[in-house]
Amino acid sequence: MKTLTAVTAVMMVAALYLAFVWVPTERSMGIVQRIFYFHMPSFVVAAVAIYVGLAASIGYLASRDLRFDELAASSIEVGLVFDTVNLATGPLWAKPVWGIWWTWDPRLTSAFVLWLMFIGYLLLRRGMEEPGTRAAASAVLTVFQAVGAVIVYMSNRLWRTQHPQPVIGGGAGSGLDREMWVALLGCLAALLALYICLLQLRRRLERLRRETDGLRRTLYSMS
Amino acid sequence: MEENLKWLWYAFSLAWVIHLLYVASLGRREKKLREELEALKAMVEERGRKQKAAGEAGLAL
Amino acid sequence: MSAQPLLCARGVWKFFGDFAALRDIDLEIAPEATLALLGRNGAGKTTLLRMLAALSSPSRGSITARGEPLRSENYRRRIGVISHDIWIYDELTAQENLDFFAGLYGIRKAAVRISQWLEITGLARVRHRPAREFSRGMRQRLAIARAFFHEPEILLLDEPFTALDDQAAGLLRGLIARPSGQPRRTIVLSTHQLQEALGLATEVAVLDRGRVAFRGPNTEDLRASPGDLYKKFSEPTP
Amino acid sequence: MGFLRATLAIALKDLRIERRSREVLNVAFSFALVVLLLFSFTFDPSGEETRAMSGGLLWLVFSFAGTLALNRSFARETANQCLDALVSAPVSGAAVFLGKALANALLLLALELACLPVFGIFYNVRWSVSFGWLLLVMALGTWGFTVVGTVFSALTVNVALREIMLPLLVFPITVPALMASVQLTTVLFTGEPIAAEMVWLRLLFGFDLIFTLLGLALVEYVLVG
Repeated sequence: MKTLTAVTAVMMVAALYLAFVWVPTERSMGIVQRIFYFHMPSFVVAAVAIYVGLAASIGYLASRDLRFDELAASSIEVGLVFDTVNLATGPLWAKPVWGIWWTWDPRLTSAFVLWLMFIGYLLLRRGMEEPGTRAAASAVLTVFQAVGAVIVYMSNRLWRTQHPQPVIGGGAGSGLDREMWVALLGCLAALLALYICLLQLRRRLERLRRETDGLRRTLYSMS
Repeated sequence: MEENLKWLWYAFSLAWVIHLLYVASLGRREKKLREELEALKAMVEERGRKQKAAGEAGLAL
Repeated sequence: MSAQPLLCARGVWKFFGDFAALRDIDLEIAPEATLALLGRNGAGKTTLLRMLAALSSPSRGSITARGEPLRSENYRRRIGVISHDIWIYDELTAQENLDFFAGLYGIRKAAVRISQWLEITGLARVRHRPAREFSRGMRQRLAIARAFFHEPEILLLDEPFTALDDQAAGLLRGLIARPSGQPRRTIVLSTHQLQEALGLATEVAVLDRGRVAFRGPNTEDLRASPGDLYKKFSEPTP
Repeated sequence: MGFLRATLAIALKDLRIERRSREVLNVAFSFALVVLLLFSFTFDPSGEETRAMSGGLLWLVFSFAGTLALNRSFARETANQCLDALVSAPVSGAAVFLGKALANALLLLALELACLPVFGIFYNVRWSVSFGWLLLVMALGTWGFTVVGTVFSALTVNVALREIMLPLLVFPITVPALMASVQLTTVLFTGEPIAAEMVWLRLLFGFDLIFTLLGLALVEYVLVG
């Protein structure tokens, strides 16, 4: 855990250097374009977090081993944090460049729907007491949501192609220079390391919660 | 240019604030759970000792 | 045991999170036996009965009925359950409740059987009234009819007598005892009343904190000095 | 064969209980009227743009009223722990789920059909022009919404604050089905050719198929502890 934290810290510093010093400023959007280097990777990490959550959920349903549930819940909660960063930094980029905070473009809409799904998942878990039923219910929910997220994105694209909107970040992924790619991938690697760090912390918390819950049940059974 | 730098600064600090808040909340929740765990451990132990004592008394009778 | 066991639990554990409600249960139940599960509150009786009723599955180990898993529809067709709750729809009439369950159990010529059981439970007169209007005793008798009308081979009764009024309790006792000559059912019932268990059961098992603390036939010796048995589950084992 | 029989038995049972108690239809219909009233304040109901928004309005009413019905679906089974009776009976969890989804969908369709004329009168929408297509869209849209809602109703049956939790979970994931239904309904109301919108019908159909299959495959995990 200590080495992991140290490695993450070094990677974060390197990523900061890449994104703020090393990579040349983009010409048309100016310096604010540098938001991109942690805005976009945050979303990628959130997506990774969901699919880790999905895999762990399927693992739970197949094995009924609560360690999978631990991983799924942790990954999805950490994913929510990254998705929040993505959603919060988006408008701060859109405002100076396009003059608006938000537009219902397919990517933004999908990211927002995804965020609501994360919230729903965590609230459902909060509302349930018994670890086994909670794990089963949230695993099934995850499968539904992971499939749903894909369909949401597809349908949003369909919707917006019919209702033209100002295009946000249309060329963001397309016309990247080599240096930009390096900076982007560097930042992504750093954020992935951060994800793993946070995931470990969150799993420790979940294990602690399980232990507490078990002890409480033991106590009740003794009375 | 100056104007734009402001937005970059906002976005960057917001990202960090969100992460730091999350880590803080993890720490807080963990502390609370550890306290609860210690309390529960103590209670279970005490309950166990009482029951044991009661059991021995029962046998003596 | 001479007969091939009907129900067979092997190394069964049930966890609620980290808490083990059942620990390494090995239990065989012979056909036509009446097994009384004894134990204090929280000993795991209800957890075990819910598993036998196919409502939950073991976390570890296995329970089978003549080699079949308990979630098989064939097994579920052969069980009748009376739990703490009556499992009756208040908005439906007595007749409709039984009709509905007859549909689920795939019973042919259900009408005759349903009429029989409404007679037995004394509900024939009110068969077309919704269960909501029934008194507590009537609802319990309807629950008994629901548990019995498909002629289950195995009966699972969770604290059956605690909530019943006298009439319903008498009815249930009669049904459990069954006149000689008819094939006997296999019965598993949980209770925390020792005398009641010894009066009905052919076999006794005591659960203590999720473990089987005692298991044996209900013999003269046991009935003569039930105090030993009582100690096994009323007093904590260190 | 046993599967279909059990599915039907459960659907009929739910509909019969609803016919007795009217706990869903009365409340949901009144609620739909209230929502229709509230919408009249948000824009000019007589304006030309009403047509362009009509599909969206209608489906908002449907889905708000629909969550009321879905909430009751499994909550109805908790009264005397009847859900245990269903799980313990020799029927698969998938049959329980399908039967309940069927009952919910029929209930919602009835509600929607009752809302249509009222909607037509209040907002001056000609809904009967291509009624056949409209019925198809309503059936597909309602099924998509219901099938997800029924699984989630089972998920949240023992959750504190179930009534609030259910819409929170159902709405984000059913966005595609609602979007497609809104698009198709608007087109039908404005009298444009539906041929250009076939892609939405395909999306709706795909949505229904995928989530019906997922529900059938996964509901057993939810029901058996």
